[in-house]
Amino acid sequence: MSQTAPSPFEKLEQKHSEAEVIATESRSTWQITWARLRSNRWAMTGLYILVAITVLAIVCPMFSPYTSYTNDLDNTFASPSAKHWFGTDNLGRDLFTRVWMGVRISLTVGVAAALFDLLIGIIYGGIMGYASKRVGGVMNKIAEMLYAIPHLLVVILLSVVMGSSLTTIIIALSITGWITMSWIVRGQILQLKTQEYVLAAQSMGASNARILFKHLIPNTLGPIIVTVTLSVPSAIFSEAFLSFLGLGVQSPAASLGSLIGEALSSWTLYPWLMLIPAALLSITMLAFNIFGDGLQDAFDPKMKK
Amino acid sequence: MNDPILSITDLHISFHVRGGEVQAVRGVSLDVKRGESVAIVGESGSGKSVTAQSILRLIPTPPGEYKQGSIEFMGQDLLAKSEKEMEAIRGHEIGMIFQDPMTSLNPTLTVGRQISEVLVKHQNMTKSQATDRAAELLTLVGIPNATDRVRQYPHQFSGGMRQRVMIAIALACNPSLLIADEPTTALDVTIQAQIMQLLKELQEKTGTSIILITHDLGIVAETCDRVVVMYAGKVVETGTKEEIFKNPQHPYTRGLLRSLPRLDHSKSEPLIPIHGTPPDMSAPPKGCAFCARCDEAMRICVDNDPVNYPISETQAARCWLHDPACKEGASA
Amino acid sequence: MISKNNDVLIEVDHLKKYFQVGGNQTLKAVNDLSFGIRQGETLGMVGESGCGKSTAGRTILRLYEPTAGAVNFQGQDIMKAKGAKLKALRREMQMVFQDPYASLNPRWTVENIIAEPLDIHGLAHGSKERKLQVERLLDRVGLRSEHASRYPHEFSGGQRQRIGIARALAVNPKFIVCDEPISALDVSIQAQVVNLLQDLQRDFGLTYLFIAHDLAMVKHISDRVAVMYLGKMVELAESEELYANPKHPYTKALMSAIPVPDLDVVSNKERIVLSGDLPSPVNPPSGCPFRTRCPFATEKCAAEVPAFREVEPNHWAACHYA
Amino acid sequence: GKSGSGSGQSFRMNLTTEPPSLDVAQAQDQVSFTVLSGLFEGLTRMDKDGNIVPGVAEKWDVSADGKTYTFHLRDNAKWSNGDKVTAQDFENSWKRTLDPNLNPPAPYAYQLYYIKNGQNYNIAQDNPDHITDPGQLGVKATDDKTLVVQLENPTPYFLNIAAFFTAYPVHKDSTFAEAAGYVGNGPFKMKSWKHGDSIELVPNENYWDKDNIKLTSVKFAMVKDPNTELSMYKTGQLDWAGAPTGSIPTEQIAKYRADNNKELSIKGIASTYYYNFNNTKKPFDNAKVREALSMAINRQDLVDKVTKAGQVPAFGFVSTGIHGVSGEYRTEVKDNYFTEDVAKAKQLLAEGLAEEGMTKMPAFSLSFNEGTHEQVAQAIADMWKTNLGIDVKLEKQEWKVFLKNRQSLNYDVARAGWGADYNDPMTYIDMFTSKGGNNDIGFKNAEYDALVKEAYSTNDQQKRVDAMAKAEKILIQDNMAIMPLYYYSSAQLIKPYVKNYVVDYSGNVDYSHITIEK
Amino acid sequence: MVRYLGGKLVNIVFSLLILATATFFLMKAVPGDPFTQEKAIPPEIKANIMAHYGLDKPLGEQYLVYMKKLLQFDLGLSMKSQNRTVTSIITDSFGTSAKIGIFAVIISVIVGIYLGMMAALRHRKLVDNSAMMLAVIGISVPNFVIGSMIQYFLAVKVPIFHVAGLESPIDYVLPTIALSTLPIAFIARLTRSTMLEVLTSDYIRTAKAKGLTPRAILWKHGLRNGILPVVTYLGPMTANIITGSVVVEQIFGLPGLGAYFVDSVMNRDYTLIMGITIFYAVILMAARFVTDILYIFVDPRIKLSGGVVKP
Ligand SMILES: Nc1ncnc2c1ncn2[C@@H]1O[C@H](COP(=O)(O)OP(=O)(O)OP(=O)(O)O)[C@@H](O)[C@H]1O
Ligand SMILES: Nc1ncnc2c1ncn2[C@@H]1O[C@H](COP(=O)(O)OP(=O)(O)OP(=O)(O)O)[C@@H](O)[C@H]1O
Ligand SMILES: [Mg+2]
Ligand SMILES: [Mg+2]
Repeated sequence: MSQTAPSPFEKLEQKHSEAEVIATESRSTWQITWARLRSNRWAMTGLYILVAITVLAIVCPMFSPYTSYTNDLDNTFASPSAKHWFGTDNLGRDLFTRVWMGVRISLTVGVAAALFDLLIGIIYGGIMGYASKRVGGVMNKIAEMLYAIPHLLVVILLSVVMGSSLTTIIIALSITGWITMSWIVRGQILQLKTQEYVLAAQSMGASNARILFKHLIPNTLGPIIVTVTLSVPSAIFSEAFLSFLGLGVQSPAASLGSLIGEALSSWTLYPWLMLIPAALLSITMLAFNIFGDGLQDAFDPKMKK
Repeated sequence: MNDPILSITDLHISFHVRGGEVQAVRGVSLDVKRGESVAIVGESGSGKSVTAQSILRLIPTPPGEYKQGSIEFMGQDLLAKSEKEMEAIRGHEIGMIFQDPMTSLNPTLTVGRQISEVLVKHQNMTKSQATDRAAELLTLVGIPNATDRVRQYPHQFSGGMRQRVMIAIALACNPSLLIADEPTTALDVTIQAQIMQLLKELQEKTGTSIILITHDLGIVAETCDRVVVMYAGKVVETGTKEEIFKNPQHPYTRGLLRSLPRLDHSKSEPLIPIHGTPPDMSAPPKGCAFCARCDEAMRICVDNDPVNYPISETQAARCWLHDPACKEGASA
Repeated sequence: MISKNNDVLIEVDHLKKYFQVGGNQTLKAVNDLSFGIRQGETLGMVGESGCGKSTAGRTILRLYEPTAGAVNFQGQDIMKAKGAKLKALRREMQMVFQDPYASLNPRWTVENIIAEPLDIHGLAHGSKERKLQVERLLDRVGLRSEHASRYPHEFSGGQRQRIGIARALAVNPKFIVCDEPISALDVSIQAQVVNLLQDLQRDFGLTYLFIAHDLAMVKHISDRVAVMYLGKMVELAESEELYANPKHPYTKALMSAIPVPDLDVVSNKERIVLSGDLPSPVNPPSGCPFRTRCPFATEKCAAEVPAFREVEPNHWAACHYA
Repeated sequence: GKSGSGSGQSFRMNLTTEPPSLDVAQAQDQVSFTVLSGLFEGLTRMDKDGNIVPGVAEKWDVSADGKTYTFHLRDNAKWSNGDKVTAQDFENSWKRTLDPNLNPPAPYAYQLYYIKNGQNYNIAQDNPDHITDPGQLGVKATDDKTLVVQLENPTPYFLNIAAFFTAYPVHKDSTFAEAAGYVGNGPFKMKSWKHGDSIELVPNENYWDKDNIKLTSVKFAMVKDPNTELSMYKTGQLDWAGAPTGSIPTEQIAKYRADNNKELSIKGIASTYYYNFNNTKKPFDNAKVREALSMAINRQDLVDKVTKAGQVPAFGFVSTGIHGVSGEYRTEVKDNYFTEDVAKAKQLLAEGLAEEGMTKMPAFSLSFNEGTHEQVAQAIADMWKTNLGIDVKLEKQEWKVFLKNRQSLNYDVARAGWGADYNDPMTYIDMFTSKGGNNDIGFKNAEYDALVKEAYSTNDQQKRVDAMAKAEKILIQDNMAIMPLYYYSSAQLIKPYVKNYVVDYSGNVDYSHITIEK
Repeated sequence: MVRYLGGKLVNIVFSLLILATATFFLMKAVPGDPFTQEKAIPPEIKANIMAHYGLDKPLGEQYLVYMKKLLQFDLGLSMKSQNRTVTSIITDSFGTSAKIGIFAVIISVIVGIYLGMMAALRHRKLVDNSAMMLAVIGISVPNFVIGSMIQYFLAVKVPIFHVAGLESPIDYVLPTIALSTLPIAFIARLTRSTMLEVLTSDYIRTAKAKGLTPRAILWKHGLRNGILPVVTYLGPMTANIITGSVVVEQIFGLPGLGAYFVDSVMNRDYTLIMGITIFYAVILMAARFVTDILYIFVDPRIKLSGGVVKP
């Protein structure tokens, strides 16, 4: 031990302020969620697939030499080839173009229906959850009854009133979809409204609207986003089901569901007609599902492990 | 009080989480002798529960990992045992009570069933024998009408009673060691007193060794023989109760005792808090973990982790202040 | 009924709060409370879990609508205030919560959290002033101004509790209800918060209703202490007096049950261990609520509700035999 | 393993759906008819060449004015419960069907309006000529074995009508909703009726001609999905798939045709597929526009490449398979009312639009219901687009919505089809009279109405056919009031061991004399 | 208990009345009527028929007449299958749907829970990943595709099963598979995620500290707690499955309620639409009711009076 060096046992000048520096960089809960999501290989695969599918759906029909509706009656049921990558259908239309248009339509239906659900669901569910027990209960009863009304009747009624179009289908799907969403929002709000930060806001004299829209709803966004992600595929599915019943989108436009539905009767002869859209539909579903699962994990750190 | 029934040596346990590795326990050594009750106290997050649970190998792996060290229980290394062998020890030779009696009992099974299954498992009892015995155990822990109570579910019990049920489960097979991880933290003062009294009585009856983890130095003062003080995954001081309360040797122990309000102090005397917050265990400091909060910190504390310095036969502290060189320097 | 001192800041008069629970049962969480809190004092409130302490605190601040009773705050009945008047009153009274995790909105930055009362009451003009005020408050509770842009989850429990206190201070209240502000904190951290609260009281002349489990801490911080049992107040006295000379058998039992971290005290402590648990507030016992666990209970206790009376000057108790 | 596959003389076909009603008064569709035809026999029958042969009636006399028919019932005609079939049973059945207070009223009652006073008895509301006494109806059982029928007009095809299911007798004690208690007089009787699932018929041991019935069982499945039906046929769960009551997916038929598979049978039937123009709406009120649209279609391509089941391009309205004077109407009166000609179509369109004061075809829509119609519509839209450069909005509508719109003239162009009710051109021609109940194109033409009236009033077949041919010419050649596309064909897959079946002019199958020759 | 049941019943009846009302007017708002058909019935006859069914009366009156009959439990005659009562159509077709449906429910519950449990136990291991992959695929492929495929491969290509019909027990196999893929997948995922949560709970740690084997912990302590969300899902799921799936019934040619409902709507068979809607609602509510009761067996904390006793 050298004499000149300061003694290792020299007392340190401790500056005690409670205000320690926080070493880590500041990250909002959103950033943390994103980081968690990014570290989830499965979820990211799902996300990449979704992005890829969306991009392809936008780009492919734009650059395809064919339109999705021009008939070529002399060239029906062509097998996949260099000219027609996915072959042609019963009217000689290029399946590649039609399939990607189908993806576009299915995605539009799914996303639009889910967003529509979201909008009504948040407002109705938010009020249902935050209102008094009695008002909330009545609203809930109303929702329950609406839920029990046969979907098919509503769809037919709508398609009559509005003509069978994409909008009709979207609205038809949302008309019952929002109920589920509002229940989820309600559940969240019921849980959150007993949180102390809500009480804190009350004690400061915050208005109900402020509490609902600034405190509660932003904190329900996690589960809501997850639900939306998972309700997109279910809307796509419902549309496919309507197509199966002949109530789907208007030809010559076709969704993945209606493409499959049309091809069902001849898929043993021309398997690509069904298998390609079915595969794309399934991949899309799969991607939404695993991405949604990943999101759920990311939002709910309790489940991460 | 002779040879240790349990002896933990240089235990290291880490958790692998997304952000990296949390070094929850970083070299814990402690002994528990037969019939002795040892208290583990320390800051929240200092690794008390992890140490306790590691004895029964209850740490889920992954994310947990037993990095090094040994846990010897009655001469056998528990860390070397297979899961099957551990099952024979859990609940049989070592019983455990957890902090929250509200969540530690299965809400869907009757209380009797939850007690009797441990008897069926370890004592080769039939179901009906075990149920009878469960009722006896309930009576033993002070629950009246035990024969009716065994058929009830945990939610029909109050918090204090549930903790009694937990004690009954832990003691059902007359274990040689009872680990109680904050058994009364979730309870009210009056109920806490009941439970602590019960534990004390039962220990006197059965001679079980006890490891009691607690935040409450009051409880330590009333019930334990020896105290282990943990900070940031390490044992910073051990000693008999008297030594720790009367003659604490680690600045953390001293700070802890000082920060407590006392009934015999008047309002005008301000409390003396320990400033700052404990270190982040995923990046523990290189030197003494308490250094940043320590009023007596020295240059050496920043980069060098102190070793354990024996103070007496029974007391030791992990602090540079007890380094002979330091004492020399101070006197010089 | 409490001495009509001029310096009484807040006066609680026959306050009741009942909850409607499963089916048509009534849970009498707060059952007829009357007491006053003097300007600048700290009134401690202790009692077993579920005895109605938080409910009392919240009802006084009218976070719950009371079932009956009045609360006078500087001559105004809080329970009758409406609209702008109520909002104005809210500026005078604030609350600090038990759970430092749940009481801060996890999606907001500290700045927004602390500035929320400023926003609600329109106290900060412009974002610059708002930021300045937040920094001042942060500084006051011992945090750094850089922390304003951070999120609650980045702080330790004690720090979070200080953020909660800063938020409560933002509107310059006169009265703060502290609902177990330290229960969730580590022993070594508790003192930080308690000292801060005491400093603030001294600097701003605050009045506290301090709810806690920890009797030693309550004694340390309070001028007077109220003991609650099953929705009712059973004893109220100067804290020294209460600890030295408890009148109600429940208070006595409570005192004796506190584990004391002092070996000298431990050895010569005589303990009253109560049997049984707190009865359900849905079906409280007849007469004296404590009689089912009271070692001294008589027939009278079952028949008559003991009045909360001044058994000695400034020492109130609700026991027939006090 | 497989069970229940055809053993012995068992014949299995698909009905697609549950028969809506097996009450002769209520039935009005092909599925019900197919089942009923096994369970009942009318006064007359149709043989495999479409000729009228005796049924329950052994013989009959027709008065000179063609308005009185006297049927003589055979002795040995019996109900399935052993009772004798009497002339009263026919009288009762017809009166029952025409009874306006029947529960519920018979929707197909108008099939008996040929009978004197039939309509006036059946229609009570707003009918000054309403009669309430069924005794005034032109049907009378003079004794057990003689039925005298008086008609409103001379109706040369009345013997056809007498074979039709609305004219079947009913047994007074019969129930109609379940197999138990169901009494018929046909070659078979009902063994079981599992609603929505299957119906099984077994020979009626009381049938007068039972010796010529070889089948021991007829089993009807009720499978809706064409793919499933085809799979069932392929795996031997059905002996007959496709028309008249089943269906086979278009592409699969095409495939069988391409493979020249002998099990596939394709036969033209008396049904026409056409498009309605809304004759009341601009610019479809202009004949040139209508002609242009019609001429721009390549019908051969449509049937070859889109519908693919042996349909025949149609240039007229009356379909093939309908009797004319002595032979088939369509061979006697050619359907050369127009030709396909894109250049001419373009010219006509321009002229027509100019007459309408338009410079280009306004936006319009083509409505249809779901099914293969969608493909036809897409093909036609594409042809219009390519050949005339006009865009049409396709509008698929739910079936009843579609019908409602079509019947209330709420469309521009709409898909339509018509199958013969009886074997005479009149079943088509009287549709588009100004007051015709099924005139859903808004076509009103006095000359046309007069010609129909003329055909109604005479018993001279030559005169009738001439009048109807003239009317058809007005409808198609002069006005193109509708746009004929093709004459339907019926496509069915029949196992090679199924012999002696009859598919009649309208596509109905007579399975009563089938033999299984494995 | 009686009070609870009484209250529940009043609630159900009230809900049904509202539902019936809504459906009635909705149904009438859809264009077309039961007697709209390609070959139009002459208007006079049609008027006669409409009058016979009371369809010529003002809507309000029709509604009152219908409700009056409904309150006497008279669902009337089908307007399409004229000779059959709505009740008999529903009982017949529900019989078929329920037969397959119950199988499918049982299979879904057993297989779904088993898969989910195994996945949770072997979290992040091969079993987990493959089970979850299967489940996601089950959710991602439409059932009409699955139905058509298994029909083609298992009944046409390799004729092991019948294409359609329900004659022998073996005929139940294909429809059951088609019906249960989605619920299996759903239940498996649900079970897995709740089990993962349950497995980290304190009482599981207690069980482990008692020395129980992982198997005993999983099945005795885990399952009952992990199953609550599944039970919640089970109510509506069962109601849905046993009332028939249009798709599966159509593909496998089964005369089930699902197909009838679609047909009834397409046919505007008013009485049948109402009948099936109400029947479906009753089944749904009954399923919910049974779920409520099941809760009590699964979780003793739940009382009939509703709500969980606060632990
Ligand atoms: N399963 C786990 N996964 C990740 N980290 C864990 C896990 N269990 C414990 N830890 C970490 O290990 C460290 C020690 O935890 P432990 O529970 O032993 O603390 P403790 O001393 O018991 O604290 P307390 O007094 O709050 O109970 C903590 O930093 C904690 O975050
Ligand atoms: N919103 C509510 N609805 C119904 N009951 C309630 C509600 N809030 C509190 N209670 C009940 O009122 C009683 C008093 O509760 P309170 O929270 O005031 O007790 P406390 O003394 O603060 O307890 P702790 O010490 O556990 O915080 C308890 O029985 C509680 O269950
Ligand atoms: Mg712990
Ligand atoms: Mg509280």
